[in-house]
Amino acid sequence: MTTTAREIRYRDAVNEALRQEMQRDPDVIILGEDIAGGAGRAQQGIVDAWGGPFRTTQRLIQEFGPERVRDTPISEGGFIGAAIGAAAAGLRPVAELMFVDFVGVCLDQLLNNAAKMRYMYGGQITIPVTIVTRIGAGVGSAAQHSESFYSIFAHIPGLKGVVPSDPYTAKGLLTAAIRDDDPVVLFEHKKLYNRTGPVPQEAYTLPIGKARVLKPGKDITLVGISLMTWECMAAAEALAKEGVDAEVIDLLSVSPIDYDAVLESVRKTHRLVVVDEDTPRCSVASEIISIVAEEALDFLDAPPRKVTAPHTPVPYSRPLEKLYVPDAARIVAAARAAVGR
Amino acid sequence: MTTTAREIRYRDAVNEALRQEMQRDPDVIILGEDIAGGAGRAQQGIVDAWGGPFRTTQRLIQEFGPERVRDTPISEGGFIGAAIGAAAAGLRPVAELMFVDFVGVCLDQLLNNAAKMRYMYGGQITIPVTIVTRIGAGVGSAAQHSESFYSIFAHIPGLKGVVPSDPYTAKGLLTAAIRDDDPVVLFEHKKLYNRTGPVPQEAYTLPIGKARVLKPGKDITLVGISLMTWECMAAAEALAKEGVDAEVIDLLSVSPIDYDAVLESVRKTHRLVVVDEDTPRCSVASEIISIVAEEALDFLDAPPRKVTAPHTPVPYSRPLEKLYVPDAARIVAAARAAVGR
Amino acid sequence: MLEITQEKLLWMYRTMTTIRQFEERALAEVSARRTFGGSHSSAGQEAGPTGICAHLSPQDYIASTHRGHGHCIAKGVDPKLMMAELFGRATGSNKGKGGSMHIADMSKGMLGANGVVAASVPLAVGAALKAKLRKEDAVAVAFFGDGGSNQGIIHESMNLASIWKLPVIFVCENNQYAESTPAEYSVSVRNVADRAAGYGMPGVIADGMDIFDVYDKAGAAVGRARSGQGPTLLECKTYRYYGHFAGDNPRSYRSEEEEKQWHAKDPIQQFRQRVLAEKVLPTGELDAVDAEVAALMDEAVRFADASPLPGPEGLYEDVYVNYPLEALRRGAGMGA
Amino acid sequence: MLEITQEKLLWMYRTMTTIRQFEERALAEVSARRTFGGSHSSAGQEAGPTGICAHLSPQDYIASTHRGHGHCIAKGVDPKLMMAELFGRATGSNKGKGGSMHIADMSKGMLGANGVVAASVPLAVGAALKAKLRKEDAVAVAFFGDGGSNQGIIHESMNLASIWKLPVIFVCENNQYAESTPAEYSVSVRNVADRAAGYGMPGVIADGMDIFDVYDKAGAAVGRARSGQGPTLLECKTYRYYGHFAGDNPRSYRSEEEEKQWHAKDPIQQFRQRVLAEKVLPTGELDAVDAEVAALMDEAVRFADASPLPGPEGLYEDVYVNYPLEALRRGAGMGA
Ligand SMILES: Cc1ncc(C[n+]2csc(CCOP(=O)(O)OP(=O)(O)O)c2C)c(N)n1
Ligand SMILES: Cc1ncc(C[n+]2csc(CCOP(=O)(O)OP(=O)(O)O)c2C)c(N)n1
Ligand SMILES: [Mg+2]
Ligand SMILES: [Mg+2]
Repeated sequence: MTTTAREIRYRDAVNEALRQEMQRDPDVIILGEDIAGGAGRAQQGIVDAWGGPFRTTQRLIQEFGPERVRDTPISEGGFIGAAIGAAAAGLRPVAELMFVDFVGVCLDQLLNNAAKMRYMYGGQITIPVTIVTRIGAGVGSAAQHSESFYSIFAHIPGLKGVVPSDPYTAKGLLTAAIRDDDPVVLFEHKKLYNRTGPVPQEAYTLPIGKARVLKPGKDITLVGISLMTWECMAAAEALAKEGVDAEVIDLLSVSPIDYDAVLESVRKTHRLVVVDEDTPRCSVASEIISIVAEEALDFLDAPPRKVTAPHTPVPYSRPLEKLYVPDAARIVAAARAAVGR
Repeated sequence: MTTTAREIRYRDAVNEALRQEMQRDPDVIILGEDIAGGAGRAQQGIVDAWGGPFRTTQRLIQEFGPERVRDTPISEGGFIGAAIGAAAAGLRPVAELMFVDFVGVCLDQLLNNAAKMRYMYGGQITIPVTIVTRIGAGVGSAAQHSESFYSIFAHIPGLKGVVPSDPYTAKGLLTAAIRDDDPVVLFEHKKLYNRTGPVPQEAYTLPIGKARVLKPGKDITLVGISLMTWECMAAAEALAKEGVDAEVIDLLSVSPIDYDAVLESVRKTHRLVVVDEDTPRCSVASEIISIVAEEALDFLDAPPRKVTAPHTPVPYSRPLEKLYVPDAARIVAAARAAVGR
Repeated sequence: MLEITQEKLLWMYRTMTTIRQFEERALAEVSARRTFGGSHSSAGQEAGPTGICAHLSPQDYIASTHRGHGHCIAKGVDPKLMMAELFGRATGSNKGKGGSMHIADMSKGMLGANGVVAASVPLAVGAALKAKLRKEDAVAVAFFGDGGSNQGIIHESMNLASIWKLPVIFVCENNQYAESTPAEYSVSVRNVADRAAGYGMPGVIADGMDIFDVYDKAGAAVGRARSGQGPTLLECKTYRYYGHFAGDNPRSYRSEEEEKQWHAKDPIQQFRQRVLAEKVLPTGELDAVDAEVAALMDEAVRFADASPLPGPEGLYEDVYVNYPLEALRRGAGMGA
Repeated sequence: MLEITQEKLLWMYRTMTTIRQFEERALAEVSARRTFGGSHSSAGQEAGPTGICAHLSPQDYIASTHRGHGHCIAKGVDPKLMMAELFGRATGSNKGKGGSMHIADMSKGMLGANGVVAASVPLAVGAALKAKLRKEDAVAVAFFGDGGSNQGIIHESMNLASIWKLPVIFVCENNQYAESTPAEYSVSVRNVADRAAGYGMPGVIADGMDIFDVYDKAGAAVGRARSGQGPTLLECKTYRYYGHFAGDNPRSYRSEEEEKQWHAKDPIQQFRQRVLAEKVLPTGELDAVDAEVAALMDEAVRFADASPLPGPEGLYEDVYVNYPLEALRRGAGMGA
């Protein structure tokens, strides 16, 4: 990191990436519900009433105006489709899907237009659109506001997906997403917004499709996605006390997945636990384990394991929700089983 | 099978299941675009103009009338949502999504209503809706009419999914789906409609969540899904000539997946190839391999392998489309690698 | 003069008061952190659900929104079970599995609150379809907001209900805002009701702060539906008194003056003034209802507080009617 | 008297004739199995796309449907490249990767045909948004059918274009059917154009068999859009002469008599009669165009036939701008 790094919050890192990219490139615009708020009331002195439901877009409308920071009606199919069309025509839009749970009202635009247009049209087009959305349970929002449904995006050829886990990766990956000529979906985790960390002042990008090793270790590989990375770190700490030296990989991208980083680690540690807050079937966790089984079977000294949500919707009541979300204890248990304790 | 079995086509088996269930239960209704066709023109003598885009619903309107066999506008979110609401209120509707590629216009109703209502409501409701849809490439329909996107349904807790591979399983699984009190999605493969096979005259069900062993073998397990089952059979035949005795499993359900059937086979053969026409990331193939790696690692004498579509949209031009769809040659190659030839 | 029975008038007053008190209590409990998630208050909007549900019986259906407490109460859901649900208790209407945004009670024809904007609307269409096929007398009411009116599913649902002449009443509760976004910005036409013409159905505007206006217009719409004449779009112009959710400060996007203007039309106060002026109900009786409802709220909170939280097995229950339990846990590292 | 230049009139005639001949040739080639997938013919509907695109230049945008050949040709896409695309050739407009339902040509402002009903409509809204933000003069036309008018995305798109005053022309080509389903059954109102009022935009009906009527009304709509007055909904009443797709027999859902009535209004014949009656173009010139277009079609088929099929590497090209090639093949058992 550079000398200009300061400690800021994840939500501020998102905001800063948006602001800097809008400064840099007049073709960057943002569309979404209440991203400024109080739309159309500038004459009444109302500008930026909300700054986004999680305040990630605050102050942007003051700097860039309502043409580029555009509150939308509740019409995700329409405005995400429009963002895709604008991208096809040359803009570089960022569109916000408030929660990933709502993907079903706009999936067609992502699946059949954003993801396929370049291919179907024989390469004569790029779709440099960024979709920003939110994932994560644990805040009592129940079944329709708590999903971590990135597997579907990872499944779809033509889309990319990134899952930043701290302020530094949030800014770097969002900047990369905006500058990328392909459609990229960025998943912000609700429980990370107040997490702080050092972030360089100036704009920078992190490579989409690259994981990072957060903690080296030699006994077992723990792969974390988004918030789960920190559960892996907590588990690694607990395991250290038991004499187990875990390596923690922060996946950072769900498409492309950095299989090579995982494989390299597993070839060293010979054990693997993948931690994914999404439900287990056809998940990113399943995907990673399947590739490791295909490409590094002989290196595995113990069965690889998933630690994920169960195959159920997200329950409301707190004690059930706590059982639902993977935590360090479950990771430790899986790791112990893998190392044979 | 019974003495009343006749050779009929897959499309006729679907039709027969629908007809018999509608006869049996007045609460069974069907909704979809052009499922009868020429709607509202009975006075002009026009009834059942299409009988469904693939003729699977032919003659039903004559027997059950337009109230129960309901042509719909092109409003999949609306009429599938209505089918879910009708199911919540006590009917047992079958709704047709013409091609699975269109799931993005109605996914919200499936994901947030059908799949979650029972759970969110604490069990006070059942949603006995059946969604019938179509999958499969290979007919020159290009990127938006050729997907085999069942992984998304398998991913979603609260949904079930079945993938019949011949007339017998089509009738039995559709009948089971209609009688099931949970939402079930049935995937018909376009290239199977004219396949014939013996089908009992009377109604019967096949258990949802159970695979079948189509051909026993001892050297390697080939798991097929829908049409791919027959590519597996062709591959098994070719392999037999090379002295490799393959066991072929026809998965039949993608949710629940019959892991136990696969595991039992792998514990015997020690080798596994899963063949899935869907794209590879977070696929049913990945899911199966991940569970085998978790639960039967020690039985694997060779890396398990996926044979799937590549991570690309479906191309139009025939030679490319041919490369896209998994075929016996690719399965044989994967199997050879697994058995070390 | 009001042509409504005393009994119904009392029911109206009790219902509106129960909604108001429930909403205020729920907000207080959110602040006190006794509930888990947030809560969307419908205080100020009581006349709509009450005036509409006054025409319904338990075999009629309603489908509701994220702001569903008022709909639930008006349709007869027990506030005790609702409070226990907010508290995440096993005794809640949904066994604690749903929370504020998903309260449902099938025994009351309450098809559920819904956290996805406008997503419950086609469910009402489906319930109406069932009523029509079974030749039942039932109708279905679909509630949605001004913000929800811009979702595509509304268009599809209205078109379906119209061509099939289904007994649906589409109720747009236009409370002027979707979160912080004013309807005057997001809706391309003056009144949501103006869109009804595009579906060949009547579009009616009611003063959503005046239960008698709502009651009359809803009566006509329900009558149309019951007699096989098809759907109606009824827009209730109303206002939510509090923020979008418990933590929202609405003054960031609307003025004190505007709030005052709407408060001056308070549906409960208007009701009191009218029935007192027309001398159809005495003050004493109204005050007694207030006290009765307050006691009920205390009881609801006590009940909720005393109720057990769901046990861990609840996590896996009611995902499906039948599906192997093992499959819900398998390959998820759920532990023992 | 017609106030259109001879040059434009000739362009109109050539364009309509090219569409007609292209469609008939495409159907023939499908039957001859030289193309791969099916093909949706727009024969009979030529006046709509032609009369509208007569007002557009390459920097304007159009977004099209599964029945897109006419839109493509009217917007200037080269029929040779289109034919090669139908034949799945590497020289096709889309390198053979898209086929009939996905023909696109960004150099002509043709945002693509689209196989999902109504799915391209918001793309036009987005292109118009870009034009507005960049203060370009461009407009965007969104084509959809009577069937498509019932999709939710249409509602959302119209509302967005209206509140943002975007330069969009929504064109509903009402050819009376969606596959076998009559519009009179599926659309809850007499004219799709009647829905425009619900979005605060003009709703205009044009005789889609009369290019001059379309041309006038489209001119007004394009003028409105270019001058910043926002969107218009233009409904063209028209008819498709053939089945929904190549294999469909339309007589199963419509009568011979109905077909005859529409054929009597054939847009190309009407055009000929009018320009001949008004003596603005001589027969000879029109006949010359017919011959010229026929030759062009022969050439297109020859070109397509002689063109190479895409090589296997095409499978992996243009999925992304940048993504490791290895990742497209990995874990898919794609072989060497
Ligand atoms: C599809 C979808 N998009 C966005 C949201 C987030 N959200 C919840 S409530 C709301 C505003 C709804 O406004 P309105 O329909 O007017 O209802 P009100 O809150 O005013 O009762 C929004 C945007 C959501 N729940 N669902
Ligand atoms: C979302 C979706 N649903 C269904 C289909 C299948 N389909 C293709 S064309 C068509 C009819 C379209 O009718 P209309 O919009 O009137 O256009 P037309 O074919 O008459 O030109 C249907 C149902 C589809 N492609 N997309
Ligand atoms: Mg509102
Ligand atoms: Mg049509």
